[in-house]
Amino acid sequence: MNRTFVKRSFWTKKNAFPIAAFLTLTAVALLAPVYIKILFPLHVLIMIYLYSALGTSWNILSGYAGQISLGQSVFVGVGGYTSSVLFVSYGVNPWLGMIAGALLAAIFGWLIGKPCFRLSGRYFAIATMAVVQIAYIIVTRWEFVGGARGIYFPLKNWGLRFFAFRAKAPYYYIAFGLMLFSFLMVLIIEKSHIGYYLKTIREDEDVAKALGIDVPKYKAIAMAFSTTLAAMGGTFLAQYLLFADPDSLFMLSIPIMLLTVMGGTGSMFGPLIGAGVLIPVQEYARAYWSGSGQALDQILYGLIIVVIVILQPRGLIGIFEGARRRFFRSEAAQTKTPQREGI
Amino acid sequence: MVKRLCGFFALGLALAVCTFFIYGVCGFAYAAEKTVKVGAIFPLSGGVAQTGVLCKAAMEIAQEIVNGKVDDILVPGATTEGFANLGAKLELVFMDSQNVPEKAMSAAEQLITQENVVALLGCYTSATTATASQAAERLGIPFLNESSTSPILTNRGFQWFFRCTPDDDFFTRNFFEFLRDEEAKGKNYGRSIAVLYENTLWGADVAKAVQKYAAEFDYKIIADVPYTARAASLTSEVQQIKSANADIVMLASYVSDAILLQTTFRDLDYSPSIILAHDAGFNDPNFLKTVGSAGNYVLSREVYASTLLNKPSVKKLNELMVAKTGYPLDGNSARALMGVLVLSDALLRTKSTEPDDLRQALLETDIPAEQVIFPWLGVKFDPETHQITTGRGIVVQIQDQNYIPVWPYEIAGADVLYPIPQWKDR
Amino acid sequence: MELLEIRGVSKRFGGLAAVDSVDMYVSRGEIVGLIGPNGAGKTTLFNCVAGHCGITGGEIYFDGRRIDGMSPNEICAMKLARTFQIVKSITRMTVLENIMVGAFMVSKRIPLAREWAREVMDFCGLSPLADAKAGSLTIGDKKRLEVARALATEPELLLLDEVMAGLTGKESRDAVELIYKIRNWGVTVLMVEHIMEIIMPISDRIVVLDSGTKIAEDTPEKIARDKKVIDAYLGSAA
Amino acid sequence: MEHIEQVLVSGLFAGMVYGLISIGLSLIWGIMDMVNFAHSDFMMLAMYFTYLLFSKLGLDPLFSLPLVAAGMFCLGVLTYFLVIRHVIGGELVQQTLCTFGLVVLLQSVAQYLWTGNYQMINEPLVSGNIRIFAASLSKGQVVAGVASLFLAGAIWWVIQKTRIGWALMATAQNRYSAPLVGIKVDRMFALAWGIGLASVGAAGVFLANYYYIYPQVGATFQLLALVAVALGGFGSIPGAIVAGIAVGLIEALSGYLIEPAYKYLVVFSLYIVVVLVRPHGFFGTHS
Repeated sequence: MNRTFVKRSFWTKKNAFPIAAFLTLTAVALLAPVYIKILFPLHVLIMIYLYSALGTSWNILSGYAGQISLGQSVFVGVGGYTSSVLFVSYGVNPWLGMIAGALLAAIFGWLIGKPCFRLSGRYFAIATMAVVQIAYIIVTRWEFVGGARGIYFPLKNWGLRFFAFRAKAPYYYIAFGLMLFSFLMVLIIEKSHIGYYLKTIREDEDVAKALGIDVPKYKAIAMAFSTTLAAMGGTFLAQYLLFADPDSLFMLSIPIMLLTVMGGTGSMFGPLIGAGVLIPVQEYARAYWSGSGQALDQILYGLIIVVIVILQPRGLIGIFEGARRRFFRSEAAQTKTPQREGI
Repeated sequence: MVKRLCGFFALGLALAVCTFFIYGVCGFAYAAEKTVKVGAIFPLSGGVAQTGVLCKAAMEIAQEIVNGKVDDILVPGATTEGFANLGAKLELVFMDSQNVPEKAMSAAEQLITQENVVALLGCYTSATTATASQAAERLGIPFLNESSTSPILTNRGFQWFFRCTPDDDFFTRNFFEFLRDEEAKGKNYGRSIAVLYENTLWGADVAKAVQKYAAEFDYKIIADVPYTARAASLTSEVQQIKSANADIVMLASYVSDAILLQTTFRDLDYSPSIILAHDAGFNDPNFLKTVGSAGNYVLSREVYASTLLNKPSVKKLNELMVAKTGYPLDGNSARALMGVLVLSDALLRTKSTEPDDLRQALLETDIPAEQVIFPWLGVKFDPETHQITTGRGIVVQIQDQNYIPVWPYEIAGADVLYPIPQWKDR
Repeated sequence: MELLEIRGVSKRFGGLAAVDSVDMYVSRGEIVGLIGPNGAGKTTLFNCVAGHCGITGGEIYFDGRRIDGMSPNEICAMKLARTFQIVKSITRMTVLENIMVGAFMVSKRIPLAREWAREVMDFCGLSPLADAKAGSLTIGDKKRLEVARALATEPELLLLDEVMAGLTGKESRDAVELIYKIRNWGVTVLMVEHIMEIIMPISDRIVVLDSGTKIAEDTPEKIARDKKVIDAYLGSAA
Repeated sequence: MEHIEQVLVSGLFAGMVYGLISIGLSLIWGIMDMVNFAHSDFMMLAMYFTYLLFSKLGLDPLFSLPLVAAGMFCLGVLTYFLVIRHVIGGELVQQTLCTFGLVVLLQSVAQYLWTGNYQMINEPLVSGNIRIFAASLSKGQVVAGVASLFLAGAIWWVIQKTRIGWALMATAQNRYSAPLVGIKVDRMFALAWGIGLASVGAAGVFLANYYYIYPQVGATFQLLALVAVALGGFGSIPGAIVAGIAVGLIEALSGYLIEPAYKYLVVFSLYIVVVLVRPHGFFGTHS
């Protein structure tokens, strides 16, 4: 069987519009810090980018590979703490600390994954919940990493070398970069056989095995991608707050999952859309309503989650998927279910 | 494939950017008459919400006093209406930290950049104070902390951070001074100590301070028991303290565990001869209201005690608080109220609301003792660490559901009831 | 040495012997039919061969190498593919993508895998449905997709588990034709089937199982007249 | 060595209450194959109802038990029809998201209605403590423990011995073929939620006797109940009780013998070890 194939060109007219949209919006996003002088909207955007990256890390493991984890925060914590301890106690450049944190988190991911992947569905979810609680208790009692007091970053050295800045703009660009990196990771997965294999594993492990997929290996690959990304997010959060304590790094599993599932699991931009809606709602509602101390903003937040999961089980991306079909009507026309001419 | 990819990215990003524009635009509030805005960040939801809400009420009372003309309360800012030197009134802007460090920081940033506050007050829990004060330090705005007692907050070398409450180190030393004075009066409470503390930031600091001063005053720590905050049951912890049977039991918990501890003592029929509790949970009005008579005989360190009511202004403030919230003033809300007054005193003396001028005014603070609602020697800040130097803790004992000061002796309302009777004959 | 040799294989679930020391072989290029009444252990034997469940006795050799104990994906890598009795298509993927998952055994690069999948798809006559979601197919097309997906892994031996069940007359005729094409392509077939008028003409040899034991193995003509087989199906006259 | 006795006895009784809390969770999980992460927050609501009945109407918790249980039953049915019905068909991810949404909603509504205050029923009928062997225990805890066993038995009897129980079990076995024998599956799910919340409501009433009440009290019991159910095997009521007691004992013992801060560490690590060895818990059926 000779295999010939034609490399489809990328720069065709059909792709012109989306590429233009992508470039303009990236430009707008990159110019935003120059024009927006008020810090709070910048903070909200930074949180959107950060939680998109963290959501993508959860999405790779739970959205694509179908292993629902409620303990993603362990890897965020490991990443954040590794870089913080290395930076504060040993003066290691946080960027190296971030890489070390990612490696350590990947190892942890492998250690936790190996036994736990034998568990299915609910049992895996609850096991991961127990794992993050165990990690939280250990870190709170471990003096070397500052225990319950957390780690205080000395506010003397600023600049890229120390990953600490007075102004918000550098954080903004790093967060944006982190989000793009997370999308790059998803692209690598979707553009390679790994994506297909993970989706098969999510649908039915028996079928995956029958088609020659080494299921534990590919689950471990998904875990590696997921933990690396989560750890980098943890390092960014620690450097952004210039403070690392168990509560701020080990209690993020549920928020990360919520906004990703709201956005739409198993799709590249689910986390971004989920974060784009949920984070502003949370931040602004808290800023303007919470003063009364009656948790009005929390009620709104809870209601939104329940309502959206009922109306849009596939996540908000379902709405855009619908819109995309209607919008690109021409494309939709071609793929109406064909009449099968006999063989 | 490419079309789907870029299309979605465009939509997702557009959605994110435009949602925050909409919120951002409608977020600007307009202040009608000219006011000096001061930000206040407190945990108004989550585990310690109730304490935050009471502090907020106390600070609103202080705001009314500063803005209005009140002559029967002898406190800074009472006799003037607002700030004559700045031609404006005080406006407190509250924000909820949800007791989450990251949210406290973003609240501080929003108050500074969007509400343009001239100074910040807050946060009650040490962890949230840490991140909020970092934001203030980065943006160069004075931050006056009124009740977080973790020592680390004032040795970070911050320029803009001030604290007008003694820290755990100071309070713990007070306890040991109290024990030494009691011993001098012939009452010997024994030399062995058991410490049971919540393993949060604050609890860990208290335990460290106890170890330091136990060595200095030569007491022996025979049990050091940290426990997980908000535990489902504390029986095994109390059992461990019971089996250590130390002469003195020291506790450090926020209010939910303080309540559970006291009821567990009663359930396990264990009453040590003396309990020294570290502030926070045991002074919270909720504690006595919930635990009732079981709370008797507990000794706690405090800055405020209702029997200071003989001071006229404290009596009046307490009435205002009861009228507003149904709760009397307690250590936390009183310090929040005092924080507003100290800041107002500085605002009255500052040349302008520029951060440097306000900081200079704060450094020069020297409020005389009689204008302070606590038994302190006044309010002065250490030029280096900006920690209050003239503060003094007092020790109170709960005697038939009432906080009675027992030390220092000059303001003591009664003698220490010792030893604590068994549960059956209470 | 035969392509597939099953020597004295048995499989017990607790006390029940689903498969009881069965001996059979499949040689290269053959179509072997495996028949027997319901509960005879046909699918269990299939699962044992494909590695989905361990065996409690005996050995299985494939192309001379012992495979009982290997995991399903290793067995698939050794060119032994299978389809499932209850159709298990990956619903959220399109037909082409389903086949591509199998095609990745040939090459991990997407363009190559896509082309090979397209070839197999044309071979199985599923091309018109290329971009339809697998979930939206008819039962006949889903079964055909299972076969195509298994074929995409370029197997030497293909295990077909009741591919004809539930098909209309026309669909089963198409399926029979497809099996001939597969055999002519050089793939050996071991299939389980219930419909006699389909399996008899198509198979070179027939093996009959009844409650876990092999009761006959011969050419279709002899099997049709074998008394033990008729008794097994219709129940003994006595 | 009466310290150990004290720890064991209080651990045992605490475990019984954990058992009662996890029965409802195990029921919903078993019958509807769905994990209700908001389970312990419904218990918080029941505790507030008990407190309100006590403080407003002076109704002692023991008497308000039937009232609160009935109220929670209706709430369960209502929650099913309003919210859960739409999510039951969805994947585990949708169900998890929905129940966590309920967690946020319940806690914030409680905070809105009754503020963040710590409430407690002081001087209920069942107060003071009694001595069992060498251990002294609050009466409230003893009553809670004993009643939990009794209620567990009652629910088990309903499930095993009554027609409705069989219908519930049938739906649990296979919700698609259950209608073929005339079972209205929707009604069964509503019933499962009703019984589930009624049982956790009962646990709330007993707990309110001796435990303080505030909006976040549910969080402390959430993972303990989940671990108990997963240990006991989903859908099995005896499993939930036995696992609940095991969790209570492990918590008390490890708190006393090792270090209190590590007691939950021991509970969760043991859970993971057990679940890896027996993926479906003590009594779980292999699905």
